Amino acid sequence: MDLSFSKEDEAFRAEVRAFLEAECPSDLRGARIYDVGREGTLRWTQILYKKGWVAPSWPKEYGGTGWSPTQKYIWDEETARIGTPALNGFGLNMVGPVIYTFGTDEQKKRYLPGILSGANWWCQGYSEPGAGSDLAGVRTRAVREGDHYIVNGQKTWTTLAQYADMIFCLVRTDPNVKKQEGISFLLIDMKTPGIAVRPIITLDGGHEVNDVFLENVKVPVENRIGEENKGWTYAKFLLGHERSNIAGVARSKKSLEKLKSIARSEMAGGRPLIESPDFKRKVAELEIDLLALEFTDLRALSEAAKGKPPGPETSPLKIRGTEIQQRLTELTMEAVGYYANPFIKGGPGRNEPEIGPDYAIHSAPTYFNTRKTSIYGGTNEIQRNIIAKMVLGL
Amino acid sequence: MDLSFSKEDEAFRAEVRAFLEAECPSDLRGARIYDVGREGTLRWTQILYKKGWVAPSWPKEYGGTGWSPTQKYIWDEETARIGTPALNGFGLNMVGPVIYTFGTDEQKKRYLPGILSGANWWCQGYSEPGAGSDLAGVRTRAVREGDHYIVNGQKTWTTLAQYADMIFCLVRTDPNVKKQEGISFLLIDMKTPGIAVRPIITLDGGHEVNDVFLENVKVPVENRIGEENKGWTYAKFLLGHERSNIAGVARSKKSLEKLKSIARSEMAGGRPLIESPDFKRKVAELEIDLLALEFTDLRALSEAAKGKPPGPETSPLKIRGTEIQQRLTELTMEAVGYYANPFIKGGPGRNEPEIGPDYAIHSAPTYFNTRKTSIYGGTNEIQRNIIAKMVLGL
Amino acid sequence: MDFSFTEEQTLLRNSVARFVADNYTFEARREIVKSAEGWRPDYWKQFAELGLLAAPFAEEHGGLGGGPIETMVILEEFGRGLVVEPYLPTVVIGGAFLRHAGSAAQKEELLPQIVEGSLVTSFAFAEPQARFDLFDVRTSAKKSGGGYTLNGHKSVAIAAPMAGKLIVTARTAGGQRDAKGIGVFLVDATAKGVTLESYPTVDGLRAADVRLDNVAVGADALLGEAENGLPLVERVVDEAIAALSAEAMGVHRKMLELTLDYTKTRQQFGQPISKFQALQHRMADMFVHVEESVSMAYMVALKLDAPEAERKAAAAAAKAQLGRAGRFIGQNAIQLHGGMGMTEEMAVGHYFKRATMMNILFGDTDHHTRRFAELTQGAAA
Amino acid sequence: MDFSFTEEQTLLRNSVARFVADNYTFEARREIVKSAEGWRPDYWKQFAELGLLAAPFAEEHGGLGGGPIETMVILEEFGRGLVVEPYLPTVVIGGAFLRHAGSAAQKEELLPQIVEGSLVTSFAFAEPQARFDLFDVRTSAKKSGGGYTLNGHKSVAIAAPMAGKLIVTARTAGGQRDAKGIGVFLVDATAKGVTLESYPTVDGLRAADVRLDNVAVGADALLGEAENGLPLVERVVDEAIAALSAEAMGVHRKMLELTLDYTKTRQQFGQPISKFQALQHRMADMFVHVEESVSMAYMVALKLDAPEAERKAAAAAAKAQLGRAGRFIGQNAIQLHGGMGMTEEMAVGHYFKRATMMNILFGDTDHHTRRFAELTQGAAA
Repeated sequence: MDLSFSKEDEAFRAEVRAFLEAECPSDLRGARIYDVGREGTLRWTQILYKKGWVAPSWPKEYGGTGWSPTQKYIWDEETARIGTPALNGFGLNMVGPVIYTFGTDEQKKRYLPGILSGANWWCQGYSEPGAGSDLAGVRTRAVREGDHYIVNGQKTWTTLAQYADMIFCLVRTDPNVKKQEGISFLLIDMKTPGIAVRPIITLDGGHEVNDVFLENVKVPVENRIGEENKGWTYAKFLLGHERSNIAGVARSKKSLEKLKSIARSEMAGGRPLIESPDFKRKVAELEIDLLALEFTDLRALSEAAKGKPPGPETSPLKIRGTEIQQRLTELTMEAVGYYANPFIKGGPGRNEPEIGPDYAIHSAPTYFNTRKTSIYGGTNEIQRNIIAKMVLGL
Repeated sequence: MDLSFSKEDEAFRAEVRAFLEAECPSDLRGARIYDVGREGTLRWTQILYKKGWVAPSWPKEYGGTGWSPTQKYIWDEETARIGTPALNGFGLNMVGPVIYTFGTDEQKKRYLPGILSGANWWCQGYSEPGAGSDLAGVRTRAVREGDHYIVNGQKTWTTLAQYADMIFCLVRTDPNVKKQEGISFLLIDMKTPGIAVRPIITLDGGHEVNDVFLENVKVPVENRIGEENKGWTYAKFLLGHERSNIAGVARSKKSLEKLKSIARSEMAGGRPLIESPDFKRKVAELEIDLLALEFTDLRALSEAAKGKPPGPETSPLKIRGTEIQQRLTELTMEAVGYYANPFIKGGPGRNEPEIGPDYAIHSAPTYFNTRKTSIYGGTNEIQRNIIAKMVLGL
Repeated sequence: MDFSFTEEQTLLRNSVARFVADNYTFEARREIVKSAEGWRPDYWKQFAELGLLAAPFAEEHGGLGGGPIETMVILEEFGRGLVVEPYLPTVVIGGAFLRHAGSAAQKEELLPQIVEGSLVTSFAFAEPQARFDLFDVRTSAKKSGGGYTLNGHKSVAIAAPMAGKLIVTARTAGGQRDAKGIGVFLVDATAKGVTLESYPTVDGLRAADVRLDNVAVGADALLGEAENGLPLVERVVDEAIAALSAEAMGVHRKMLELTLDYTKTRQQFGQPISKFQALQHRMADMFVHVEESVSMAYMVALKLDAPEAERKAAAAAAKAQLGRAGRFIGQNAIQLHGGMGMTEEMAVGHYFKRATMMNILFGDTDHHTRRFAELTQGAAA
Repeated sequence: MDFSFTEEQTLLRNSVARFVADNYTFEARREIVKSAEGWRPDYWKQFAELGLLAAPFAEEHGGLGGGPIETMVILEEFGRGLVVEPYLPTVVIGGAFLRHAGSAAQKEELLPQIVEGSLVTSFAFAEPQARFDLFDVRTSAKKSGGGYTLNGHKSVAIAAPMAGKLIVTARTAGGQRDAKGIGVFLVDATAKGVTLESYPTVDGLRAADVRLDNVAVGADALLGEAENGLPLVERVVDEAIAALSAEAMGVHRKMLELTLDYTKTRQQFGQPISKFQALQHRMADMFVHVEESVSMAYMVALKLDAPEAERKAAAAAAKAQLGRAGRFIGQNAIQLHGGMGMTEEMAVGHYFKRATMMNILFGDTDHHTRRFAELTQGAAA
């Protein structure tokens, strides 16, 4: 057992840090995807693309970095430290790996460059109304007509579909077999006639997710990944991939630092809030939880570095990771007291005169929004089912 | 809505308090049933019996007080305040009401006086090994032979069977019908040949519960309550009765006062423990919980006073009442620090020289023992099932 | 001892409930919240007609002579409907200041305006540095001429954008965190030197930060004692907490009901999700919390006229519990609604947001738990 | 970065595990705990033969040169078996005092005795008024002649009844709660003026309150600096906490395993209770806590040689977490065992009692959470 990083890894960290400090535009640091929008995301994607660092989890041959799990871990730490904006994960972390693993040469050539460069924004067509955690219950139909499929149905919870050029979809190509067996995996151009996007406003007032309606949408057969009716295999592969960095330790550490700094400027009982025994304790409890999560994550990383694929053991990372993220946003809201209450639209620094401190402005909406983390990606109840059945054998 | 007690009730409270202060022997106050034993319990029972106050929940005609629900509530408060020892509840609160409700005149004449005077100690033969919360799964067999039943089987978790003169038992008299339908309710003399009592030592090291083995035990048919195979009806009646005072508010208030007084004498950080912000908060949270429980209990009392029988709404009282009792014992153990660790047998004041303060001696065993409260009498999980099904209609 | 409602109280509840059912559907409320004004002055007039604005006042001022139980009944039903009109700032808080400390002239002038629905008041007490300490007041009131000159910045005054009068705490003597030296002033919202920075709140109300820049008020603007206003403020805030507890009871009950309804109809893996035991137990725990909220709402209403220390402890306990319960019930209500719970289209999220903000108003669970500890752990009992 | 064990460490684990499986069945342990001595000196000799008593010491003193990971491996397996022999007081704590602060003479004399199994030590540090503050020391050490005279009362010294040497903290200068002025002394358990009031503990160990009445010790009894012993004590206690965390990891894992086994066989309402989703989710949560205990045990072992502030924070975090996790896992393990969990005949209760008492030893969750806060919330990061 050994906690230290190798000399090579430390050199790598120094290189990454220097690059990020030099190249990450200051207006993008620490900003939410809401605030930077598609334009800001693209700007940062381009910088990384030019450096060749846009796809840390991809193999070198497809334009990835070929980094080791430890290097990826260092990358996560350093990007969180500087607060780089999020990338289009649906392309880079989801459909990209599906395409280079299961796609044809033609598909690789056609789609991977746009994912890497940021030229094409992807969104995900998995969830359907009423399906919830039952992802295999796909009802969107795709009927083969010559060299096309005709797709009809509805997808929902589609994140940032309003920016998207492409959507990858699970569709039902055979309704007469077991539900997992009649699914196919299609790549669909969002400009195809028959596609309509309707915003879903979430309880924080934000527009992040959408309904996507598909009405007689014509999709070329060559846009199918792999075999017809085998889509569930690719979907499961992708879900496994989605779990990487599920704990979000580095981002939570950054949020914790921000919380402490807020608690140093807020006052309580005539003293800085951080000195109030209750708040002090709650922050300490959370930091201890985060330390435990970090080492659980490092243990998983150590297994991954030995080549062990991620399994149901990642469920505790999802549960505790999201609980900690939720608690962080809750304590941040608590810290600002009455200034959690005003509902100010837009980014920080945009209102005149100012209502409360800048850090207070999104504290309540962010808390509300973060409730989603224990729901999306398999609810925490589903994670407990997975632990009970797959890990504990109950 | 009105919180105040009537003048009559206040006069009643004064009378009760004066009586208890004058008559409750000082060596019995605040003592556990372990410490006072059968002798001490009997001494206190006799005092109440002579006063006519031994059975607050019984109707007057059978030797009860005929008190209103409010008077009973005041009685609970005042006895908790002074710390009177527990009585033999299996006689007074359980089998007594079954006998005067369903028994023959002969049975009433024969058993009620001994219950009231304390001459006969009763225990309960409900639980069986492996049955847990499934009380209707009775396997102890009673086979009719002439004017007797021959009883064979085993009962378990039988509280204080080592003191008992009598046991009331659920026995199976018809194995060929639905499990609730073939049960009878028998009163059995513990001196009958074939009965053996084996102590169960609990994890606190105490002897409170027992296994009771019945081997060819001959029980006169006249000892059966009500009809053959209708025993489940009487058992359910009794379970409803058991729920009264299930919240234990008055006793918990007393324990809370004791906890505060301990926290005033224990030191932490060079100051009394009660001034430590963490402990202060935990005590306050508990006291707030107890206040909420008290008013939930009072609301139920107000309904009872209008004649509404207790129903599944008592389940929250059981859940929160036991959680609070457990938390009280836990905080008491926490308060004493290292002196929770020594395992000193016997009552307070009996060891020479003294190890730690008197109040510390049983703090850990009491915490361990109190874990039972969320298990016995229908686990808190069963209570949640009851709420889900009977109250929420899920 | 008795926990039943009188026939009059039941009639009152029915009339409020009917108003809410008829006028405060989820869609209707969304329209109100989105509107430019953020409230329905015509509804306010209907409250006046129903006698709701008169409930707690003496008959001589046009009131109906009701007490804490009547307020509780009204606020619980308002909670169930997430009513946004400024009943708490005006009738409960403004009314209480006038009832407890108003001069005969102030009462005669202002109470009838409240009763008839022509006056809305807003309580501007919070300050950026004060967090939840009512006595931490930097805003100054300097004697000048026969009256006072006010200067300062008040945070997040609920209903200020629609108020005719602001009720402002200001320091007349002593240092920023002294208990003594606080005065309470009635200030015209349109007075010279008063600036409102108005905004909606995350739970659908309207509020403003109030800046006072050499605002001149007369001696008759003072409510109660010039240098000893804190006990008055504490009393009024405890009454506001009781009313808020009643509203919370309504909100909490509604969140449980919405969750029961949703889980009974929502199908997953071939059955309603209400059939999953883990979710059943969660809802059972929500029910236990709801029962406690009801108990605490009753408790604090019944203890408002108890001796000061008991009243304060009751309010602190109720506020601490409603914060905890609102968090547990609300977070689980969202969780059990799943993705749907995250959308603005479902009612549950709006109740959750209100429950969350109610925890902050007048001090959160931590603040009141600490306050309760100080009130109950002092000397040996 | 790597979390795997070396081959030697795995062999060590296997040998300890085999010893526990062969000699520490539930019944065998019950006999040991009930016996007059409360431990098995012959097992102690076997520990010596297996090299366990030599693990952390330098080769020149007969040791095997192991580090925190070897201690962790041994203690985890001891935790799984609820081993009661005084490994923690003797090898971990006594050994650490000698390793870090022993003079050449002290090491040469005493370390071989520990290694060969002829010396048990007990750390007598707690005092009735001190709660968990290591620096709160009333016991006095006055210079007299060439040595010191000790007076005072030490609470609940684990293993004192079987110890040859007591390691006693005493005040050489300053006031009762001063950080400076604490000395650490080696005292013969049979020295004149030493009185032990011995008793079993609720978790099956033996301990004593120690009274020191004009106990004379030589100058060579001092371990480390006479008036600056606190940093030494803190370091040793952090190492003890790391060892205790490893034991807790074993105890927590075992409680989960026992609960899984029990619920899979226990039938209720016609099926194993492990099939009830509410209980499955409870066990899933227990598993999450167990994983955290494992992570924290690794974490603190790996940070024992880190800079002082980081080491202290690591120990505080681990101790706080193991207390919380032990409580959650233990209470639920009992609950899920139902009535059977309440009996002395089931193993789970004994693990629960040990987990509960481990929370108290060297300071409970509250104490260490506060300590962690002080170490991590000081200045801007």
